[in-house]
This record gives sequence, C-alpha cells and structure tokens, in this order.
Amino acid sequence: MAPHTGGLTTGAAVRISGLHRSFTDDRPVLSGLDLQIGQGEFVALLGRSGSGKSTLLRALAGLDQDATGTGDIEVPEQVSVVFQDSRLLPWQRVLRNVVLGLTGPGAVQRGKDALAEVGLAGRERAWPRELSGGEQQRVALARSLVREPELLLADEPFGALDALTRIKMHGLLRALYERHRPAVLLVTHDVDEAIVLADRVLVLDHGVVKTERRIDLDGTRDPSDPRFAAVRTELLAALGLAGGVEIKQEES
Amino acid sequence: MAPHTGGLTTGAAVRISGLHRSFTDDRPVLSGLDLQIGQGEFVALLGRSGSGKSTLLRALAGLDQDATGTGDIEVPEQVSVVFQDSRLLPWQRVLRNVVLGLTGPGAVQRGKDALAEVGLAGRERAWPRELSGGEQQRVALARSLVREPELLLADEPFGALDALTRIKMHGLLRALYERHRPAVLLVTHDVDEAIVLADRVLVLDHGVVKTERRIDLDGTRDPSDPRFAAVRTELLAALGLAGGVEIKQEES
Amino acid sequence: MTAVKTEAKAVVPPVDDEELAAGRASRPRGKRRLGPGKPIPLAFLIGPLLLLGVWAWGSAAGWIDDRVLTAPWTVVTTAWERWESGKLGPDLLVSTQRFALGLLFGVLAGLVLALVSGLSRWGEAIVDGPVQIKRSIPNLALLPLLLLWFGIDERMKIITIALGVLIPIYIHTHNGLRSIDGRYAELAETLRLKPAAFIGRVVLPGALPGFLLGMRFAVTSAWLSLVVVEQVNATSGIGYMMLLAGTYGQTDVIIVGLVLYALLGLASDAIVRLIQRRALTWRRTLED
Amino acid sequence: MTAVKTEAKAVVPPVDDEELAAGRASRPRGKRRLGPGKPIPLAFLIGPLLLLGVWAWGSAAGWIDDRVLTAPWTVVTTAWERWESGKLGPDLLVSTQRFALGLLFGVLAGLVLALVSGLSRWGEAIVDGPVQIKRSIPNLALLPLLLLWFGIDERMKIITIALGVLIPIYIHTHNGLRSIDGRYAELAETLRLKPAAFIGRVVLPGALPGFLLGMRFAVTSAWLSLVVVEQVNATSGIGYMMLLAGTYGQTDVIIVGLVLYALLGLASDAIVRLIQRRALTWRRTLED
Amino acid sequence: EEDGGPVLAADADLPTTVPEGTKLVIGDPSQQVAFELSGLASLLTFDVEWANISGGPKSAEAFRAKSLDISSVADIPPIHTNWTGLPTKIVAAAGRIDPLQHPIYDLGIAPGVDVASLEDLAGKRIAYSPGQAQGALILRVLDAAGLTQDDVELVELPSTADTYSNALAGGEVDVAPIGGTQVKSYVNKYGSDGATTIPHGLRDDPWVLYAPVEVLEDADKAAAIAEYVRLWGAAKLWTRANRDEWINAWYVEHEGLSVEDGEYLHDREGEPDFPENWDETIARHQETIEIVAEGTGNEVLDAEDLYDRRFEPLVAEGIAEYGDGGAS
Ligand SMILES: Nc1ncnc2c1ncn2[C@@H]1O[C@H](COP(=O)(O)OP(=O)(O)OP(=O)(O)O)[C@@H](O)[C@H]1O
Ligand SMILES: Nc1ncnc2c1ncn2[C@@H]1O[C@H](COP(=O)(O)OP(=O)(O)OP(=O)(O)O)[C@@H](O)[C@H]1O
Ligand SMILES: [Mg+2]
Ligand SMILES: [Mg+2]
Repeated sequence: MAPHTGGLTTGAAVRISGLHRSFTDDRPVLSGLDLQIGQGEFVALLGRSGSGKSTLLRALAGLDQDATGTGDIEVPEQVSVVFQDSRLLPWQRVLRNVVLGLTGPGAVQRGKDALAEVGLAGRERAWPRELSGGEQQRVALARSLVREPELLLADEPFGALDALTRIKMHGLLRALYERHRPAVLLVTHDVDEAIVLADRVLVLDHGVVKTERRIDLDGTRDPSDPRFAAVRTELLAALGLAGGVEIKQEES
Repeated sequence: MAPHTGGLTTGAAVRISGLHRSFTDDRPVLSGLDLQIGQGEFVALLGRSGSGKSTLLRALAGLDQDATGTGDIEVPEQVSVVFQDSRLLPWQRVLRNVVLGLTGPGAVQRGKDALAEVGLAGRERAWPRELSGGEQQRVALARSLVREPELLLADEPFGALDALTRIKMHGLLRALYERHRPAVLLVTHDVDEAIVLADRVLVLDHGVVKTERRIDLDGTRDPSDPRFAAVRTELLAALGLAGGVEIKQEES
Repeated sequence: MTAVKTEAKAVVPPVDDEELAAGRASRPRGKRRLGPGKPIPLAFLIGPLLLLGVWAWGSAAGWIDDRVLTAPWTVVTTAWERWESGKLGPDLLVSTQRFALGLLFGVLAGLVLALVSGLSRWGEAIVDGPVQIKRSIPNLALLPLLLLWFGIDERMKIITIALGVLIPIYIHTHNGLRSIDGRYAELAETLRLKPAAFIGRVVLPGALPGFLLGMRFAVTSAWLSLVVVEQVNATSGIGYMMLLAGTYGQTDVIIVGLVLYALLGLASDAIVRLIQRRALTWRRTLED
Repeated sequence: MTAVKTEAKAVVPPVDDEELAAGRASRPRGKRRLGPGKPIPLAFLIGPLLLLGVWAWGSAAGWIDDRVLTAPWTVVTTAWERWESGKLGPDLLVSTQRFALGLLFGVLAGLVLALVSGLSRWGEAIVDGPVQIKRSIPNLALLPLLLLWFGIDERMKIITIALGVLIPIYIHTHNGLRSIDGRYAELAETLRLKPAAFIGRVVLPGALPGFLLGMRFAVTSAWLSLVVVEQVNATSGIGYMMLLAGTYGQTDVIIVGLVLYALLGLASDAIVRLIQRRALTWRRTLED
Repeated sequence: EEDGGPVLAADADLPTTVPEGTKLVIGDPSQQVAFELSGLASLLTFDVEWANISGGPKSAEAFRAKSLDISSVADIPPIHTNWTGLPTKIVAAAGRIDPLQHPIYDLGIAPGVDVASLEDLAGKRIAYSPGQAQGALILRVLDAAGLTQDDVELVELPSTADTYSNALAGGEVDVAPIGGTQVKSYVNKYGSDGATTIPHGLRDDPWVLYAPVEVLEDADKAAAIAEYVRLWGAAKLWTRANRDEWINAWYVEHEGLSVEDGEYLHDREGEPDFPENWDETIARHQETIEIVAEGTGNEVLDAEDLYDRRFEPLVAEGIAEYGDGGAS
C-alpha cells in the first residue's frame, strides 16, 4: 500500500507513516496512510471531494488539532501553505497580506512584484473583500510566491481561475519550483493540471493512497499527446470515471 | 454588441440593457452590457478572472449596493442565487442551512432529500466548518435545489468538486432545470462544462458580452465529438487561448 | 531528528538524528505555537486563589492592616455568624430576587430595543440617543428622578436594576447585530427570508456572541445596582447590609459584603461564560 | 412592468405593463429589503432632541414638577450663571484633565492585561480572576481601600478612574481577541509569524472591533468615575459639583450636572463611533 | 399621589380628628420599632406606612418625589431644604439632657497629631463633608475656636462607612468628626498607635421631625402628623425605660450590631429632652444657621420660619398622657 519514492531525489522531504486521522468515531478520514515526498519533488494529489486531501495537508502543516489520530510525520522546517479558502486577513490590504511576516528592506518590493506577476499590479491597496474570487486566490498564491519554503502545500490554488489565467499561474508555480526546488504537494481536481505540473500523481481514496502514477512524459506535456491521454484515462478511472469525461445530457 | 436571443423562448426572463457598473472611478467593470435570457433558457457565462461575472450576477440579484452605475434590469420575482463562496450561515447546522426560509411541513424532508442527492446524507447535523470545501459547495447547491426559482443564478457552483462529483452535480442541476424550467445563468471556468450544460454560452470581456455561442449539439454532448471540440476551441479562443489548452512545461 | 509520535500506535520507528541538522522538524499533532494554547484545567480558580493567598499571607504576616482589610478568617467567621444568626440568608435571598427580576426585565427590554434600533434606522434615531444618555449619567444622580417616577418601593428598585441591565444588553446586541457580515444579509435577501425568519435565523444567532458578552456585563451590573437601590427604603438585601455596616463602621461586615459581591459576580460571570461556550460551538476561534 | 432606472442615464425605455402581471419585477439597484437600510443624516440628533422636546414641553405644560426636574431654560440659565461666575469652566477643565489621564492609563493597562491574558493561558489564569473580582465590587465600597493605598490626592483619583476604564477595555479586548477566527491563527502559524508580527498584524487588528466597543464603555465609565473620585479631597470638578448639589438638594445644579454628563457622554461616544467607522472600513456588515 | 385632603392654611388650627383613609408615609426607622414594641402604633388612627428612610439628603429626595410625608433628622437638613426650594417645617424638636456629656460626635485625632483642645486645630488638616451634619459641625467648631476656614486646611471627604477612621489612621487628615460606634472602634483599633478623640464641646444633640409645607397644608395629613407627634416623645421615653428589650430589638435585631455595641450606643445617647417651649431651641438653631450660612455662602434664614409652632405643645401632651409606659 505504502508507496515509496525511488532514488529520484537525494532524500525524502516528507515522510508519513501509518497516519490515522478521524473527526468522528465512526468514520476515519485517513486510515494508515504512508507517503514519502522526495526533496524537490512535485507531487499532485487527486481525490474525491471529502476524501481527506485537505486533512492530509493540514496534518502536514501541523494544523489538525480538531482531529484525533496516530502516526508519524516528518516535514521540513519551512513549510508554506496555500489554503483551500484563500484566507486573506480581511483587515489587511492586499499588499500587506502578501508580505505578511516578511521582513527586510526588499519585502515590500518583492510583494509588489509578486502581485504584478499574478496580474494584480495596481491593486496593492485594495481590501480583500473588494477582490473577485479568482483575484483573492491569486493574492494567496502571490503570498506563497514571495516565500522560499522547503515544502509547499497547495490546496486547490487554481480552483477559481479561468483557463488562461490558470495557465499563467501554472507557469508561475513552475517558475517558483524551478527557482528554489521545494518539495510540492498540490491538491487539485483537474487531472490535466496534475499531469501537466507534477512528477508524480497520487489518488487518495478511503484514507490511503490508492493509486500512484509517476509522470514520465518528456519535455512538453501536451494534452493532445496520446500518452498524455492515456495517463489521463488511467487517473480518471482511479477517480471513478470509467470512460473519461462523459455525460448524457438528456439522461435525467 | 448587444446580443438578442431569437424567438427560441416565448418571452425574456431577464432583460438587461445598457448596464454600467463600476467600483472605482477609473475603470468600469460593466460598460453598457445588454443581455436577454429567455424563459427556461440555460445560459453559461465565461470570462476572465475579474472580468465582472460576479458583478453581473450580483446586479441581477439586486445586491450591488457597493457599485455605482446605470442601466435597466428586469428579472423575475423568484430568483435563487448560488454564491461564489458557498455562504453557509456558520451558526446553523447543515440541514438548517439548506431549508433556510422554507416553510411548510415537507420542508425538512425536502432538505434531507436534497442533501442526500448531493451525497451528504447523514451530515445533516454537521456545522458548516466541519465540511470539506467541496462539501460546503454541495450544501449551497442543495440549498438552491430545494427551491423553485424562476431564475437561477449560479456563480461557479462546481469549482471545488472533483471530476466524478462534478458530473453527478451536473446531472442534478439538469434535473432541477428539467423539472421547473427556470432560466439559468451559470458562471463557470470550465469550458467543457459550459458546452455540456448550456443552451447558449456567453463570454464576458471588457464589460460587455464579447462572444455569444448557441450550442446546437444534439442529444448527447460528448467532449470527444469533433463538433464539441470545435465549439470548445472557439470559446477558448474567445477567452484568449489561441490553440486550446497548451502549456510548455519547461518554458519558464 | 526525532520523529514525534502523535500517539503510541506509531508504526514507523524514529529516524536518525542527522536529518535534524538538515533543518527538518517533525511536528507533533496540532500543537499551536501562536495563540493562547490549550486551556489549563480549573484555571479560572488560580487568579482568585492567588489573590486570596496574598490577602491571607499579608494578614498573617501583618503587613495588611487588619483594621482596614479584615483577615480572611475573620471574614469567614463574621459571615458564618451572620449566617447562623439568620441575618445573611434572608439578605441574600431578597437581593437575589431583586437581581433576578431586574435582570429578566432588563434583558428583555434591552433585546427588544436593540432589535428595534438595530433593524431600523428610524428606530435607531429614536432609541439610541436616549440609551446613550441614560448610560452617561450617574445612577446615583438619577435616583431622585426614579424615586419620583416609580416611588420608593420594590417596583422602583427592580426598574432601576433593569435600567442598568438594559444598557450593556442593548449596546452589545446592537453592536453585534450591526457587525453581522453583510454577506449573510445578502443571502437572506436572495432566499427571500421573511423578517421573522431573518431575525430568528440570521440576526439573533449572528448577534448572539455580542449579546452574551453584554450578558457578562449585565449580571455584574445587576448586582452592583443593588448598592444604589438598596440605599432607598430597604430593610434587607446585601446592599442594605453594606450601607448599614458603613454607617456603623463595621469593617468586617463591609468586607463580608465585598467578598459576597466578588463571589456573586464571579459565579454569575462563570455561568454566562459557560453558556457562551455552549452556545457558540459553531465557532472556531483563538479560544478553542 | 415598470423597469426601474437605476439612474438617470438609463438607455432602454421602460417596457410595457403586461409583463408585470406575469409576476416579474425589476429591481432597483442595491435596495435592501432586510437590514437597517440607509443611514438617516443627522439621525443621532433625533433621539436627544426628542427627549429635550418632551422635557421642554412637559415643563411648560406643568406636568413635570419643576422642583424635581428643572425646566430646560432654568438649566440653561443656571449653567450660564455658573459659567459667568467662573465656577463651571474650571470644574470642567479639572474634570477633563482627570478624565484624560485616567483614560490614558486605563486603556494602556487594559490593553496590556488583555494581551497577556488573551495570548497565554497562564496569563489568563492569573489576570482574569482579579479583574472579574474588581468589576464585581462596588467602586464606592472600594473607596476606603483606595484611600489607604493611594492617599487622597490626585494620584488616587487618576488611578481610580484608570481602574474603572481598565475593566471594559480588558474584557472587550480579551473577548475580541479570543473571538478571532482560528483560521487566521493557522495562517499566521504557517507563515511562521514572529509573536510581534502575530500581535501586530493578526491579534490587534482582529481584536480592534472588540477594543473599540470597549472604548465606548471606557469613555463613559471614565466620566462616571468622576462622581466617585471627586468626592474625595476635591474642591472642583463636575463630580464634586454634583456631590455638593446633591447633599444640598440643589435640583437645578444637579440637572445642570446631568445634562453636562449627558453631553460629555454623547460626545465621547460619538467620537469613538467615528473612529470605529474609520478604523473598520475593511468590514462590510449590516451597518453599511 | 392619592387625592389630598382639604387645604389647611398655615395659621389655621390643627384639625383634631383624622378622617378615615388618611395615609402617612413616615421615615423614622428607629421610632417605627419603638412604636411597634411599645404598642403606641396601635393608637394611630390613620394608615401608617413606614419607610426606611432617614437623614437629610435621602429624606429630601423622597420629599421631592412625594414619596414621604415626614422624616426625622438633625437640625441641618431643614436649613438646606429651605435653601433649595423645598419648604419644610419642623413639627417636633428634641435634644438630650446634659448634651455635652452625651454628644453624637467626637473629634477624632490622628495618631501622632497633637490636638488637645479646639485652639490646637489651627493649621491642621480637617475632614470636611459639606452638606452633611459633620460638615456643619466642623464649621461651628471652627467658629467656637475663633478660627476661620483659612486658618485650617479643610479636606473635603465624604463621611461614608469608615472613611474618616481610615483617613485618620492613614494620616490623610489630622482631625475628623466621628460619631457613634466609630468613636469606640477608632480608639479600640488605633489607640495603640496614639489615636485619640476629644470632645468638641458644642451641642450637637438637636433632633427634629420635619415635613414639607405642602404636606402640612393638607388638613388630613396635618391631623395625622399631629397624632404622630403627640406619641413621638412617649415612644422615645419607652425606649429608655425598656433598655434591654430596646437594645435587642433595635441595635441587635434591626441594625445588626453586637449587644455590647448596642449598649454602648444606647448609653452614649443619654436621656432625651423634649422642650415644652421652643424659644431656646429656635434661638440656638438661629446661631447654627448663621454659621452654616457663612460657611456655605447662603443667605441667613429666620429660624422662626422653620418651625410650625402649632405642634409645639403636642409632644408634652403625649408624654403627660402615656409617660414611658407605652400604650399599656
Ligand atoms: N473539523 C471537522 N470536523 C468534522 N469533520 C471534518 C472536519 N474537517 C473535515 N471533516 C470531514 O473529513 C472529511 C475529509 O475532509 P477534507 O477537508 O480533508 O476533504 P477534501 O478531500 O479536502 O475534500 P474537498 O475536495 O471537498 O476539499 C470530510 O468528510 C469532512 O466532512
Ligand atoms: N466591492 C468591490 N470594490 C472594489 N472593486 C470590486 C469590488 N467587487 C469587485 N470589484 C472588482 O471588480 C472586478 C470584477 O469583479 P467580479 O467579482 O465581477 O469578477 P469575476 O468575473 O466574478 O471574477 P472571478 O472569476 O475571479 O470571480 C474585479 O476587478 C474586482 O476587483
Ligand atoms: Mg479540501
Ligand atoms: Mg466571481
């Protein structure tokens, strides 16, 4: 059950073994999950809604005081989290939210640059509530871009973005990744996104990593590439969609 | 610029003409938007993040007191809104959130049924904060399912759902639609979703409806159908993605 | 590196120490670094006990003058004597009755006014000013007017207490109500909630945290009002007891009264905080 | 159906009326059905003016006994006489100084205690109980002890006012702090905020609404404390003026004092509310 | 207020019968107990409602609120009520036999302060509560010592609870008037530190019943007051004659003191004196008025106007009829 990364990276950045987590007595959310993420490895996590992806991320970030459970977790010191809700402090303006906790003379400039990168130049002094859903999400992204974590945990960071913006943000995330080479655990619902971005894709199901798929497409990852399509079909099947995306409109 | 629906439906459920809206002096969000939605028509709205989709929906729902602007809006009396944030009352348990404002003996049962339909049977007594992101979104969906609006405004109601759950929810929305035939305005970032569900797809850009596409695929709408792909390519182009979904991974 | 086992059942053994140097850390489950952290059991007793300790120690060591601040044991004896002789019990009972009635009416009136003023700008225009004025003027100075309007008997006492209670309830509920996130009002509007449902499902639960904070002030204010109202034509009650002890200079009885006030205040406050904790389970805050 | 033009510039003419019967409606922009609605300009004056009206009318018509509630014009005359004779001005000035100093120290102490007690369970265990006890005990009964500890001069007066101010500031800030959404603490933790940054960026701004509500109580409490402290070794101040008038039964001077209190209270409260509105622009609530 | 009776002119004779249904609210707590114990209460033919209100400020407030008809106070409050637009008149006056031996107040002297006689007050810090009886006493003491307010330092301080004892013991003031049990407890507590008391040597015994003129203008109430005043002295005498019963009922039961303190206070009070002729009383009152008027900057009243002499003979009549034996 427990997948182990091979020798791709020099050491493991994240090690989880035998992780159990539950909120209520009857139904565990994570039940004996084992996982290793190599240093500098980019892992995408898929899974049904409610399957425990956020729970796993929160456990890695040490934020699961609501839950009970056992298991060993090792993570690097510097962890950065992009929450599923964008979680901007409502009482701080956008720029302040981005540079929150950063010190040093360059902090503000770095924050401005990051905002510009996510397409929000000029909105530095807006309040979070004045932003559209996607803009808020991008601020949250900018907040993680200005940091240099050893582990980046991102919980559906692109969920509220349109296709073009999303692709731009993919680029930004890859750039950040290339720059510092953190280990990344990215939760997403978009299978294509997972395949395009990650080195390895995991599917969480019934509290454990049910499926694991190393993405060994070379260079350009083109969704129209048949190998890409094959991986997609495989992952969709793991998610419970036998024949890929299909819907009978008049069925109901 | 201003598209008018043809004689497909007997009358217009929504009429918007010359809608201007802006939050700050310099940059209008909507600038002279015209739109008609026929009774019983299902319209999908695409647009870049921050293009004003939510602003338009809020104007239709009468919730734009923050904005200034001019223009005429006509909407039916019974409007139901699925907000971009799922907007559950944190102090009401899930079931109470679903049946909020419903009266009559059957209300609670209808609420339970709706929760079961969105896959949350047994979670009636959970607090909203105890739900995962996707679960919260489904509760918000359930809340609109138990109502019988003449106009349904849905702002990215499926954004936080995985592929399989999303397809199930599509089915539920279609079922609701078939049952009462409300006019629907659905904001989404997923072009395929728009094509699968809607009678007509609009693309909002620079404050007006820039592109409008009637979906005349018959019966089953299969993404692998070449005509489907053609529509998709057309819409993606309108969204600024020239060659469909494409990303050079090593580009950055 | 020491892998912290979050509980005994951990499956994988701890890893070697070198990795610790590599800057890695393992996180125990849910240990908060910021924020107040886990509640200490019976913490609410520590402060008062500490105070009691200082008092007792100071009295015993002699640097608290017994003639000004009677020693705790003397206070206990005095209280016990008064209780035995049947003086304290009735005083307490009478005061508690006044407290309860005043609290009841004050809370009801405060709530109604807060709703009227919170939900309508005209209501606010009319109600808010007078309430602010009431709370700006000293109760003691108001007494003559209250005497005039409500006489010198029980009714006047209960009204005066209720007026004192009304203030924090009104202000806090009004403030809580007006602080409700506008998005929930939008929701209520799109769901076409009837005003009654809006009040019952959105306004009252949303203002509940504010109201409960108001209750914390209301209960102490109700006890404190006794000091003023029981100066007038009272023949029992702890306020009267203190007044009497004051005129005769019975320091020990005054301190008994103060301790009684402290206990009653602490107890009422604790009850409200308990209700607070129960009623606000839907929140996850720094408190939890 | 009448299409409501949301402003004059509307482009499309109204549509015919038949569609109205079909159950459709056009919505004017941003008109709220639920909630308090748009603010009325100068609304805060309406209530006090109404009160003044009733008072004036009652006095003129004779059903308010002039010996109990002096007529407004008499109050104005009395106030003017006292002002002219140079009595009121210095009283006000002295009181305002005491108010300002007491407020300053009280707010600072309350804030520090609230932070200590809000951010550490041990701090809370030690600080919270004594503060609750302080607020349960009548100020007047505490006077002998304060006298003893701080003497009878200016210092004691300012400390007493500060002690009164400390209470609402402490309770509200503590409550506001503990009510901060736990998600923001989580965020702060993952961002590895230093304690100072956590306090400065998360805790203080998050507790600001609570603190400001506390300030509303603090300012009135500071004015009211004057009634008690200016009984001791004071020869000026509005509390002293009221005390003297009270023992002599000078109704008109008492009413001048009450009106003064009302005005000072209203004004201070209005200032805090203005700050509230300014400082909390980041919120969108039912208020807006 | 309920309907009043017929108007009674200030110089008209007092009615002799009290009509059915007349009600009087009396603020005289210790006399209430005396009336009830002695059985004199049963002789009252009107509806009596006892209010636990006494002392100047509280009774004046209640008069203004029309919640009280008659109250028992020292000689200062009637002066203040008349100064502040609440006309009242005294309907009964009492004093003490041998008043200098049985003062209400003594002057408490702080430990270490050297004051043996009134002359030594010069330059001292003296607690002064304007408007209260203690305040007036200080003004009279200064007058008697030939000092003015400028010769001493008056520290304004309310005489609530044991504030004065504490202020003395804490060295905040040098001299303060203290009364009743406070004298005893002050010396007991701080005598070892050097705390002393000295007599002020003035008469502070005047004790009166007073009522608003408005009430006295109501013929029915005036009749009821006359009836009460008639029994007032007899009730007081009863308390002297029934020492133990009185101490127990009043000091111990009602006021919550120890028997010892009750005895101390009872004995300190001395025997009451009910002058049959008020001339001397009024003359002394006039002196007091003049001193207080000077100290507070008020106009001088004519003491004669403060008294309603129609009631002058009533107390003596009652005592003649009932002695100190109560109603039995
Ligand atoms: N605080 C909580 N109390 C009780 N149950 C909880 C709590 N938090 C999460 N859960 C439950 O645990 C399960 C896993 O939640 P989690 O948030 O990890 O799901 P997820 O995989 O992130 O789903 P989504 O894709 O919808 O965000 C869900 O069924 C959720 O209802
Ligand atoms: N209250 C506000 N104050 C100021 N600007 C606002 C406010 N609300 C929205 N805006 C701005 O108006 C523009 C349109 O916002 P809107 O929410 O309509 O975008 P959207 O199309 O829904 O985007 P998304 O897909 O990201 O949700 C954005 O640039 C946003 O920043
Ligand atoms: Mg999640
Ligand atoms: Mg939007």
